[in-house]
Amino acid sequence: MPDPMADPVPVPREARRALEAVLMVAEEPVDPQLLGQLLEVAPSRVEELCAELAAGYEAEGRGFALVRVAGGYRYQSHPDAAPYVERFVLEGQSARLSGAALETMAIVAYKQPISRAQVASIRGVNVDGVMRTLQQRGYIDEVARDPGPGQAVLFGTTRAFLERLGLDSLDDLPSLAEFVPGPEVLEALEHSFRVEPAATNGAAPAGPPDDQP
Amino acid sequence: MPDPMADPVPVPREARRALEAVLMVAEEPVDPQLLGQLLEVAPSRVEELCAELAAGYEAEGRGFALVRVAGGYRYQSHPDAAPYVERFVLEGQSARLSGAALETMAIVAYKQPISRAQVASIRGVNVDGVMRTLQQRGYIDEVARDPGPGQAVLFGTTRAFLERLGLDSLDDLPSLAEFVPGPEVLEALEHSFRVEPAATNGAAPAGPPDDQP
Amino acid sequence: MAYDVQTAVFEGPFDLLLHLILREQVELYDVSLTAIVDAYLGEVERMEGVDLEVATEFVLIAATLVELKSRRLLPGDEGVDLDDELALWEERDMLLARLLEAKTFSDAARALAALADDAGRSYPRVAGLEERFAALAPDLLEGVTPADLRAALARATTPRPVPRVDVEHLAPIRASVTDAVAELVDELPRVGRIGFRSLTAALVERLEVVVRFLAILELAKQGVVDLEQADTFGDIEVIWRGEGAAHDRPLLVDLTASVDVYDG
Repeated sequence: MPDPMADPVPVPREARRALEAVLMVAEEPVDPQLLGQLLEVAPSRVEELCAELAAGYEAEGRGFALVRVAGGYRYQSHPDAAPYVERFVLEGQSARLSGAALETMAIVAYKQPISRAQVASIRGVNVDGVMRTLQQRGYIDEVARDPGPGQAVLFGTTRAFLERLGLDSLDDLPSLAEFVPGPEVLEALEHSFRVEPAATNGAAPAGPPDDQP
Repeated sequence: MPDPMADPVPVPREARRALEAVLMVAEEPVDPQLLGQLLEVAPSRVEELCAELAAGYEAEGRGFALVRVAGGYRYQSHPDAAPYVERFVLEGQSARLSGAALETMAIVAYKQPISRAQVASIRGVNVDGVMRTLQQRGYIDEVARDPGPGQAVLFGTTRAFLERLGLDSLDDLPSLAEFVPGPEVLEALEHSFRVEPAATNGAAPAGPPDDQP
Repeated sequence: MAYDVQTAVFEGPFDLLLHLILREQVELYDVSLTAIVDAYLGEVERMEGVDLEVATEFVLIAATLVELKSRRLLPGDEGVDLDDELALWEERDMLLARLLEAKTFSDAARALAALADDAGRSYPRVAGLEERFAALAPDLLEGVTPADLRAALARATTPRPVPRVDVEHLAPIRASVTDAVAELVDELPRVGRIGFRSLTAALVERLEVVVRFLAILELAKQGVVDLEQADTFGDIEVIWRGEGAAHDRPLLVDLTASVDVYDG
């Protein structure tokens, strides 16, 4: 196969590397303005660099493309490879929400409208990825803006969510009042108050550490 | 700047395109088995193709890398571009782990499956809070129940743990044998814990056992 | 006594002991145990809130050290029970093994931290599917019921129980101080409830006080006495519960289980 371009990427190495790295990890299209700030070049230069990069990928027959969409640049799969991506979506994606994702879903359902940061603070972890997936799947959506200083985006559940769960309205969500703590909660509480010794041999004594996990 | 490789990607165009496209839309490392299924080639062939692709990116000085981690392949930003990416990813996604968290994680990693009580016994401190934090952050999870009388919950590390450490599998953990203290440490400890009783009253090693400093 | 333990944050008794022995090269038997206890209490005070597990673990280890030390101070071999002697060796070996294990994992943790630091310089691509493929994706809520959702919320919002210092249960410690135990079992049923200070007022030697203390801890572990301490450094109340008491209640699995490690 002849190489279509002897030197496919005339973009300066450092700038190209920075652009490729940032665009690779970005979750949304990145504004050229912001890219310019990161690279310390003018936005117009960013546009040039991105156009050259995109042309390079196309010439090399890559499976991904760098496109300008929604006011910014992002990587996406090349249209020619769509059949593979479709098969991947159908065959490769896990068809169930993980426990963590379900918890996030539940928090939004019961506490809406709620900001991403509020969900994160309840879960104690970053929830950006999960929230994005839930939004992509149409279960949650932006419903309002926090009137406070940050003007944070507030999320709520969608009609599709209600349909999937067979609910008529949010009022049909099971009431929390009748919730009884599970055994693990009671156990945890008990442990924190009672520390009596067990007469059994509990933990294995500390022999020489095992080599293998 | 001369191009390091005239034909940087000897991988067949179609297979390369499919791989690049699928990996670009994946949210998690993709199992070579699944990739093989999509491309209709053997998983071992997928490994070859990915290795060649990865070497190609590296040789071309790309800002992204194709790596094998947590049992699959994924794109990630190149470590050399870290300064740019860090400026872009405003909230430090990978907040540093505390010493307590790391030690607890190490014990779980090497001794899994292991109960909370066993971890506490090795660390000599209550680990409930740390274990819960690690579980919330997704690095450890409940993997089984002790068949013994207490039916204690047993914990193990997760895929996210492997990803956090950049490991492909638990086999890639450094061998625990490397960390077993050397003879000089053992000697120092033993020296401190001599048990021989003072045979006579001569040369008593210390005053009363509980004298004030 | 020049230990400076003000600089590092210690993660528990093993950490502190290792520090004292290895980094400070302290000859434990040549110094006062009080100094070690003080150093430790200083650490505990700097922690946010005292953790009962931490405190208990340290008392346990301190008791072993006291016993090791007292044994060395006893003249000659006469009167030393061979079983006790073996038990003591076992305890010493156990303590050594645990310290070695603690050190092994603290070094392993450092290696993991280095791996995490390296890996942390790269960020994964997580952008996911483009919109045009979203319709193909399987329904993630398949099989999820409203009740599942409520249970998930409960899991997510359950507060972590805050560890509480409960001095009443301080002390599940065993020490091979058989004679003192026998005396106490004879004495305590008659008085029912007595302060530790009164209980030891007649004793002359500090060592005797220490041994009595260990004996009381042993009784507490067996559940025949209860201990109460109203405030830090306050007098410890010893309450006789009776020898049958230990069997009247269900045994709870001890969190650390480490206590059992020291059983002879």
